[in-house]
Amino acid sequence: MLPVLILGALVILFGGGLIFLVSFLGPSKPSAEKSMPYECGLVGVEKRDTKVSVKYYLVAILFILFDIEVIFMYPWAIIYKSNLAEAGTFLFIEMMFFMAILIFGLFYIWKAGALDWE
Amino acid sequence: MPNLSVIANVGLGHYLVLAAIIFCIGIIGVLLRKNIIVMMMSIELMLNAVNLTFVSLSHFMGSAAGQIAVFFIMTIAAAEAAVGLALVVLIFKKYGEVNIKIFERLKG
Amino acid sequence: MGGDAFEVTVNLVKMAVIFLMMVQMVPILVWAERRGSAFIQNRFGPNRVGPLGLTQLLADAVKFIMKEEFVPGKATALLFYAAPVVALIPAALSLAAIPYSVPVHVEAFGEYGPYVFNIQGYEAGLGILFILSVSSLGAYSILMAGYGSANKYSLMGALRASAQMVSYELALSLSVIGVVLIYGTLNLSEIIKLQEGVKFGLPNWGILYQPLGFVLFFSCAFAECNRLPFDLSEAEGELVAGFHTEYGGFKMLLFFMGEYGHMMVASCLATIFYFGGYNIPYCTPTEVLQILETKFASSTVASLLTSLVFLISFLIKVGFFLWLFIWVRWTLPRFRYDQLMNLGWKKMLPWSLFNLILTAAAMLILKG
Amino acid sequence: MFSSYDIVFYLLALFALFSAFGVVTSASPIYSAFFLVLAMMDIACLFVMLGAFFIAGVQLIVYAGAVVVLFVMVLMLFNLHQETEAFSRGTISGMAKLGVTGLLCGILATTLFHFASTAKTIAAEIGPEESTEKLAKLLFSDYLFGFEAISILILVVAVGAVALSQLKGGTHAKS
Repeated sequence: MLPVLILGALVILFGGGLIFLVSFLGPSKPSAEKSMPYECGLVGVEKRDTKVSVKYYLVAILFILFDIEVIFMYPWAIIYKSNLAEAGTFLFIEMMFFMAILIFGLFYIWKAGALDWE
Repeated sequence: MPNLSVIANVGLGHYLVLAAIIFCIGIIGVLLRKNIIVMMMSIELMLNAVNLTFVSLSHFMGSAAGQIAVFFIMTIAAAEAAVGLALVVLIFKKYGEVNIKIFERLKG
Repeated sequence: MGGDAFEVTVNLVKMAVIFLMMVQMVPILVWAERRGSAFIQNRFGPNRVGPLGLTQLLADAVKFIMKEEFVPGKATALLFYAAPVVALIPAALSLAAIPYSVPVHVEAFGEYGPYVFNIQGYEAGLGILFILSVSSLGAYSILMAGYGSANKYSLMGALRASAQMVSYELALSLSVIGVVLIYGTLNLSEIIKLQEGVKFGLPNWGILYQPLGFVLFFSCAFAECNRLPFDLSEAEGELVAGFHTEYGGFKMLLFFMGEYGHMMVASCLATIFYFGGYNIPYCTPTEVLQILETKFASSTVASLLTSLVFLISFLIKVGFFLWLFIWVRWTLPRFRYDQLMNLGWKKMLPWSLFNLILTAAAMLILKG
Repeated sequence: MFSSYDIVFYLLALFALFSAFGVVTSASPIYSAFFLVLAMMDIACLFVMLGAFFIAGVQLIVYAGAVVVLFVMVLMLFNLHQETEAFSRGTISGMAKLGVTGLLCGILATTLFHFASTAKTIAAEIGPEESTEKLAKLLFSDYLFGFEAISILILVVAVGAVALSQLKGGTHAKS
């Protein structure tokens, strides 16, 4: 774990340090136009209430739920091969039951129209 | 020269105290903040502290059962966040705010 | 204590070398991408600066460095600057966990004992889980950039990109579980070792057991890297340039490094899971070592050369996949967003579940 | 006197407390979310120090990679620029809340510390592979019912989430 943290720190130092150093090299001519939000050269229309589809966060919610199910499959996959002889059928049926409910959930979401994007 | 032997040799107690402090920071968040989303984040923080307690006990007592409890807690925390945020989005769509006091208006 | 200091130094040097290699690969890949696209589209591409246009890389780097450094007026400066730096982390951490070749066994000389030198930044015990968990943090740099730039195109691009990454991550991890199921381990080096040898007259590689899994994994990898045909986050016609609309100069370069680093990780993983890692078909590392030991007196030299041979084999395979990334980019048109989401949720996810069930059932019937 | 393990633990603990405070005290909810990610990564590191490698990975994938992404995405959907009332008002009630929390913190810490000094501290050192296998075997034998129940819980949550997020209209739609 320690090497991972050290490498992470190294990368942050590299990126941050270089951004800091490079900022001295370039020119600096700030202007009012430049600091406006870029909208293809047009004067920006400031609209606070940008309408965003609810779908984005629904996708994130569904992702969380399925991600948990997927996470539960990792421990199963690790022990499946080594225990195939003694408990293979048991493990298989266990997981199939789990997956059947998962697939049923997917089917429900599908039919409810949560996966349809216009 | 104060006795440093308690501070050195990190053991179970150190992890438990750390978890307790994080848990209490989470409580402070829930009590003091007004934004529902930040309150939910504080709840996640509290659950994390509980997870830390479970894992440290499981490590120092040599039993994997604590880790399984953590597994289940994580699942339930994620489910709670999913449903909670769905509710928050509904409230926001209706009132345009995510302040906790809006919930007073929710009457059946 | 001396041994520890030596170990720490070696590890630091290894990690620094791997990270710098990743950074250095980026200009080369950009050059390959531009030349390759020109080749595919029957153009010349950059060919003026230096032989084959290779010094174009230097010119580009100078231009990136000399650009003005600025923050848009309404942006959140902290998030705006943090996003490109964070973009580097997942790729750098994952690349350091990948075993590139067989370890080098250094013989004892003088008072120093024998030493095993792994061609790997660090050994992350559960390699697959480590890489998946680190790369799941990749969404943050996108979200930070989208929120920090205070531009509605950036915001929309970031939402799109993260929703897309998240959707394809499911199918990706399900296809990886197929591999874990077959090899019964999460350790990358062990997976490579299990792919040595020959089966049915073919190299004993993962693709023999997981052909469908490979197709799913590789297509999802495109989506995870936000590459064409899945680069909806930066659909120029709709969103200017997606979440990096407001970025320029060196910060843009860091985003590029992160993106190409992601591509390298995906290619390395595809090689390890499905194409035998550093294995060369029809000869195992031990055989190569034995042959080389007869040629050279020192077993250290023989071990070093073996490692080098297998390193080259690994790099050739990875290079092929990187070329595939470039090739696909210039061959296929971009999807529409609804098509993308439909593909992810309604095709990839059910197919990867099917692949998993099929694998488990086949293993149960064949008992191994 | 201080082993490297101790030093790493204290660094991680300090950072955990710092980011936990950040979650609670940042005025902008988006910073709270990013501090929460830092806290979770930190706790994942602590899990690794405790030998729970698999749980650390799950912590990163589920919490940092999914739950907090959802939080950040919802905040971005709302696009709240500044918060009008970040903290609840009232000095007396605030002091009371802080006092109660501090008391609770003290009680918890002393109880746990006392308990910890009496508890046996056997730290079995096993590698990541073995510990994961041990966990998996336990999960798929003794805790099988919980495992299957989780799948039903998730099904219910999925149905609920789809039903709650009325699919028509955006986040700022006027109803």
